[in-house]
Amino acid sequence: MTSAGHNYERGRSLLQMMERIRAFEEQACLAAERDKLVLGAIHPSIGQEAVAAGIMHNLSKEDILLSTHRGHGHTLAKGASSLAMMRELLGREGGCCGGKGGSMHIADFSVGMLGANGVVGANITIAAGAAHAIRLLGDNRIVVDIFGDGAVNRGPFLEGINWAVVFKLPILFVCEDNQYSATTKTKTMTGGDGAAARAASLGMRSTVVDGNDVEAIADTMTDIAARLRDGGPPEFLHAKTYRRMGHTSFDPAAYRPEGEAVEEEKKNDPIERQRAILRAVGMTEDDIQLLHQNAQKEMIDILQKAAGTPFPASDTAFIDVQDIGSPAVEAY
Amino acid sequence: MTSAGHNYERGRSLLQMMERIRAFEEQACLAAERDKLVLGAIHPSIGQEAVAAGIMHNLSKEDILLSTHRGHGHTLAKGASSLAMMRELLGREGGCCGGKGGSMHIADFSVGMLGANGVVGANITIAAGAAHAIRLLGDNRIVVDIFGDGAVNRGPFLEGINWAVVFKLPILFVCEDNQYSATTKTKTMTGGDGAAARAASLGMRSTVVDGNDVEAIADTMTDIAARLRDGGPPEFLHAKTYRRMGHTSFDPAAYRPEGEAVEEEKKNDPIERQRAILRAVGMTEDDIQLLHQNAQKEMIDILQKAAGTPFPASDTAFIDVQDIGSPAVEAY
Amino acid sequence: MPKLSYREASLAAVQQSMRSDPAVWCVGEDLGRGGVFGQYKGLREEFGEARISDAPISEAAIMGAALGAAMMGTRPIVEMRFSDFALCATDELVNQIAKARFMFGGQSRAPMVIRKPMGLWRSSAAQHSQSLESWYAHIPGLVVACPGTPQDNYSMLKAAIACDDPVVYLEHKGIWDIEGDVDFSEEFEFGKARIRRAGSDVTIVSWSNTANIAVEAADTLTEKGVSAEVVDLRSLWPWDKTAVLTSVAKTGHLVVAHESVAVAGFGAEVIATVAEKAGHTLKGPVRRLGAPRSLVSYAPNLEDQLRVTSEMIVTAAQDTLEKAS
Amino acid sequence: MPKLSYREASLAAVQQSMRSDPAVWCVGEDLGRGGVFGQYKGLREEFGEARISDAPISEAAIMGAALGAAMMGTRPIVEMRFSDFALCATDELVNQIAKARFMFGGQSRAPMVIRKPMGLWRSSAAQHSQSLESWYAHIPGLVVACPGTPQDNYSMLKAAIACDDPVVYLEHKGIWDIEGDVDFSEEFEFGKARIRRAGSDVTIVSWSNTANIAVEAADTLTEKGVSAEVVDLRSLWPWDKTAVLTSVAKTGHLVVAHESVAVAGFGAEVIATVAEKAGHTLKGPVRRLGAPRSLVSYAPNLEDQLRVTSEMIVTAAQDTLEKAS
Ligand SMILES: Cc1ncc(C[n+]2csc(CCOP(=O)(O)OP(=O)(O)O)c2C)c(N)n1
Ligand SMILES: Cc1ncc(C[n+]2csc(CCOP(=O)(O)OP(=O)(O)O)c2C)c(N)n1
Ligand SMILES: [Mg+2]
Ligand SMILES: [Mg+2]
Repeated sequence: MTSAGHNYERGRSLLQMMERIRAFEEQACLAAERDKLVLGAIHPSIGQEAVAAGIMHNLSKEDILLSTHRGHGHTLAKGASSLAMMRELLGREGGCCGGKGGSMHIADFSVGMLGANGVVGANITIAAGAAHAIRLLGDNRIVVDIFGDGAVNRGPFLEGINWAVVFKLPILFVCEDNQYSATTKTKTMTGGDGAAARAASLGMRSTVVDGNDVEAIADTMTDIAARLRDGGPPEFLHAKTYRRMGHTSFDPAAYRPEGEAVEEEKKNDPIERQRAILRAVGMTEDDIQLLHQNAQKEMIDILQKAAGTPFPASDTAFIDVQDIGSPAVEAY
Repeated sequence: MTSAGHNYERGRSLLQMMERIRAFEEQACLAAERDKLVLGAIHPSIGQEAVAAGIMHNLSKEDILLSTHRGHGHTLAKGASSLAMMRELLGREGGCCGGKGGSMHIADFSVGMLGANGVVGANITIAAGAAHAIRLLGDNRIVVDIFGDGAVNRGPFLEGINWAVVFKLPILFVCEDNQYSATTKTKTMTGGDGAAARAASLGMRSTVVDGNDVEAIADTMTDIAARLRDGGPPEFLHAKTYRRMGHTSFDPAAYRPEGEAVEEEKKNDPIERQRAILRAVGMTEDDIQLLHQNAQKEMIDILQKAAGTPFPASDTAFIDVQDIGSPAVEAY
Repeated sequence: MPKLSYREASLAAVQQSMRSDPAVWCVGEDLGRGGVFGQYKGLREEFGEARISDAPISEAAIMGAALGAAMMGTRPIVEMRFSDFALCATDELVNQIAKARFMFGGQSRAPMVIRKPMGLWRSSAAQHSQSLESWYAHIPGLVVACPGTPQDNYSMLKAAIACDDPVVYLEHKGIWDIEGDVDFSEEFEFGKARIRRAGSDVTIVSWSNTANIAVEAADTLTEKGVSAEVVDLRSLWPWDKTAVLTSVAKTGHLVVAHESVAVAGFGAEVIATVAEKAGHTLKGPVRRLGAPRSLVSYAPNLEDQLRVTSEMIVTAAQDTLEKAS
Repeated sequence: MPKLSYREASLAAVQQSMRSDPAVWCVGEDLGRGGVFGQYKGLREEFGEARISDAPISEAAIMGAALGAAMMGTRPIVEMRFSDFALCATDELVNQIAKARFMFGGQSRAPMVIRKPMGLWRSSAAQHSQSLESWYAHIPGLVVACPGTPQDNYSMLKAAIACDDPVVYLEHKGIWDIEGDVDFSEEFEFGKARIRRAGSDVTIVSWSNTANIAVEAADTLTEKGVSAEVVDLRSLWPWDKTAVLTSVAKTGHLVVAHESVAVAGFGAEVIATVAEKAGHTLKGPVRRLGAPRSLVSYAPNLEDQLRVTSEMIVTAAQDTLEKAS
């Protein structure tokens, strides 16, 4: 991206969002390890923030997003409240899912975020269905569905993408490829040329983008979103990035080749790369630091607030299961 | 196929097998409709016999085959007894599955036929596992797995084919494409370029063959089988043919475009096409008729025998469920 | 009051619901040609391709997509063809649909009907004959319906479509052709059993097609001077404990009969509940009839060995009465 | 006698079985790095990549491929990671594996162990906490095992690997770290319960981790002067009716406790069986403890509301004793 065509405001706001995501997850990891406040597993997306920031920049709150177990960044970028999210990670009252879902099921329907998912690949068919509803209802929202590189080996990948093609649905599928599936190098368990090739074989226009280049992602997404809003067929985006931490915040990731993560951080940290781009077009070091510090402050703050929030009222354990035959009425 | 390179003996034997399959299924349909002896559904493969005959010609009894609900032809061509098969269709003693499976679960392990399957696409992962065992055991058998065009929209298609590629298994997947999935034109529900393109995207060498040309299929299969026996990677074969009857023997297939089936029969009947090839290289009308009549006679005969066979002994209903906790010992 | 088949009754329910609520739509394989049992016949012509939608052979996608569409405010009716094939979409049903509302703290709902024809059906063998209603009764978040008559297949399906919770709707594929009077004004309330025969000597609890067989048994018992009450539960979650306990309080004798495997079947739940709440009031041993824990064969004589027959129900009722203490 | 954790006991069972039978191999995601709970640690080093095989995230393929490989004479151990993910392979397990032998008239066998860690585990929420043992008990063709102690996780896993039927092997993921003496010479026979505490006043039937909680409850009851017998069923199919009926014949009081949802849970099967065969011998009402028909929350205080605790078991036992007739 040359400075000639560069949109400074957008660039700055992309950086800001990445800073917020990074800071949120750093605090979440501290809450888990230092404070022992997060009891379940959390899956940080540190190093992958460009995908969330770049894609969501082109969506409105009315558009729909579905995500995976590693969905904090996507959710924040879609506009969810960082405080409600942190409360959810801590299982507290006022958490965006009332403390019932936790990190793996984070969702905020008020901003069109229809849920992270604890089952790899399961969001693909659900997202296709959300887009199917948009076709039936006849409005012009679009759907973005994000999943990892490991999900391309699950059946629903084929079924959901074929579905979207057959019914010509307004949806973008994004493979956020961080190269690992838990402790396994995904490549070793994946036949052929991977995500984009598979999607193309199912009849989908597929684009490959540098997943650590937030400007490139935002540009690509601008075009894709326009095509989808114009009634174009569903599309696929493969964004290659790198999982800098372990699979969960508890995982030291000792199985990775020595130095791989350090090397990646040095070369490909999306925040540093975006800072460099912005510096080149005149952003000051002060402004860069300001974004960083604001993000830090926001997230330290919300962690403190969340930690001070009570657990959910006990009787919520039995509501929102179902109306007919509710356990609040008869447990059994 | 020119007469120059033509292997007459092979050509004749391919025709003979197709005649036997056709005759078997004609009798099976009569048994169902005329005689009301077949109570469950049967799925005839009339018009598709070239696939079974052409592929199985290159396999020995030690090689492994898995098939679908439309598997009579494959099973017969793999070497199963026509009488045991007909008994199975009639649910009689001495049926190849003891009368427990019927048409949709026909199997003959003694000739390497590990079962038809009532669930579309389910055989794909099972077949991959059979090939996986061959790798573990270290022998040089090969596996052929056949499924329909509708199965390419099921998740196990992706999972099973990826599996075979990742573990480099000695298996050929065959999509026997008869253009219909029950009452639905498969194309209308299938994104992209279909079976072969999908398999290729998963890293598999994919070949397309005229599914009504038994000689071409046998030739292609000769090459594939040689590569697999040499330790080559798994392969895919897409054979396009046509389902001449309804989905089941009960289905009049009124949903098809007027004249389509008649037209296909005229142009593409695999038996007529093979007769023409053989005539051109000198097969006499008498010999052609002899193959036909022998096949007819065999199958009329076995239907009569099967119809005269008693139903299975009642107490077999509770055996072969499981050893530990068998219902023969305690029903509940 | 029209006389309709079980199939036609379901057709009427879907048709009426689709006319009155534009959010309702149907999706499944071969629906455009009327569905595999003809239970959607004519609907494509009235409602068009988008609302009577074909589907690829992709059970997981059918189920998953229906959830996405339900969370967006539409009301899908999902057709699984044979309940056995729904097993290809178990994650979607159990981990996704049943949990979508709760997991997200009540932000979403999944109003949908999952139609899964179940049961024995002329030599269909082990992969096309299962009845797994007890599985779904075990899963929080799901409502479970098992209609046994044309009237119920009308009223219950209408109620299921109107319900804001996901309903697993298990029609019995052996009885598409049975006929009966259908009163379009009769409304169904989940958790309300129907007393198919009133009686005072013995309570027979059943559902789905076995309730019809239980009615036959009750008629035979009447001839033998025994007054049997047949309680057709109709919905298994919620289920009508009150009707069962009231009947048992009257008769003191309980027989539970269902087509599915007895072991860990829903009959065990009924008996366990009665044992917990009213065990001391029983005058004879409870009797449970269900399939042996064996698989369904293709050969008709083997298949028949798994059936619960009217004779078996009669014998069980007589047996508990004879052992009255 | 070594003191081993539940995890180590399972490791020893697999290791010993793989040493003595070259047909045994393991397949699942991340196995090469020891598996998600470390229960395969070190096995890759000893047995190599082919026998400790990684897998793509393809549960359906893992399960289906294991069946194909089992029919060919190998003996796969399938790792499903969390029992919840096994729902992605339900067709493969229920329609294929459980039926492969019967459907083909006994031509094939499917000797395999399907390991599915189940149960509540520190704020894992609704998609990572389920216990569905009653589902598998309902499916003909499957053997179902629920070990609750290190000793049983050794002996039962060895027996499962040696078994010629497919075994659904449900370890409890909350107790990988509990320790106990393990006698390598102790052999397990399917369908044989273990009397974890002998007693004469009340029978407590349980399995999996809840059996451990029941033992605690029995200890508390002892302090209160009540002699409770704890019957740990260990395998749910086949299950030890004799042990339960014998104990109930002695005590006249029955409490059944399990972690899974009570409605249509296996506890109902135990109670129904006792009611059918020995209902008249009961001296007090049966008591059933299981999770309410609700979903598992992430917040620990909400999650806890679904737990069956030792206090609840004590109360239930006292309750049935108080109501003795
Ligand atoms: C169906 C299923 N199988 C296995 C798991 C366990 N699991 C959770 S995350 C994960 C790795 C996923 O890899 P990928 O899709 O690349 O996403 P990433 O974690 O890298 O973001 C696995 C195997 C699961 N949650 N769901
Ligand atoms: C998972 C599953 N879904 C649906 C069905 C019902 N069904 C049986 S055969 C069939 C059509 C299959 O089409 P195709 O794969 O092309 O095979 P063909 O019948 O044409 O040989 C369908 C939908 C099934 N048996 N299994
Ligand atoms: Mg990844
Ligand atoms: Mg076809």
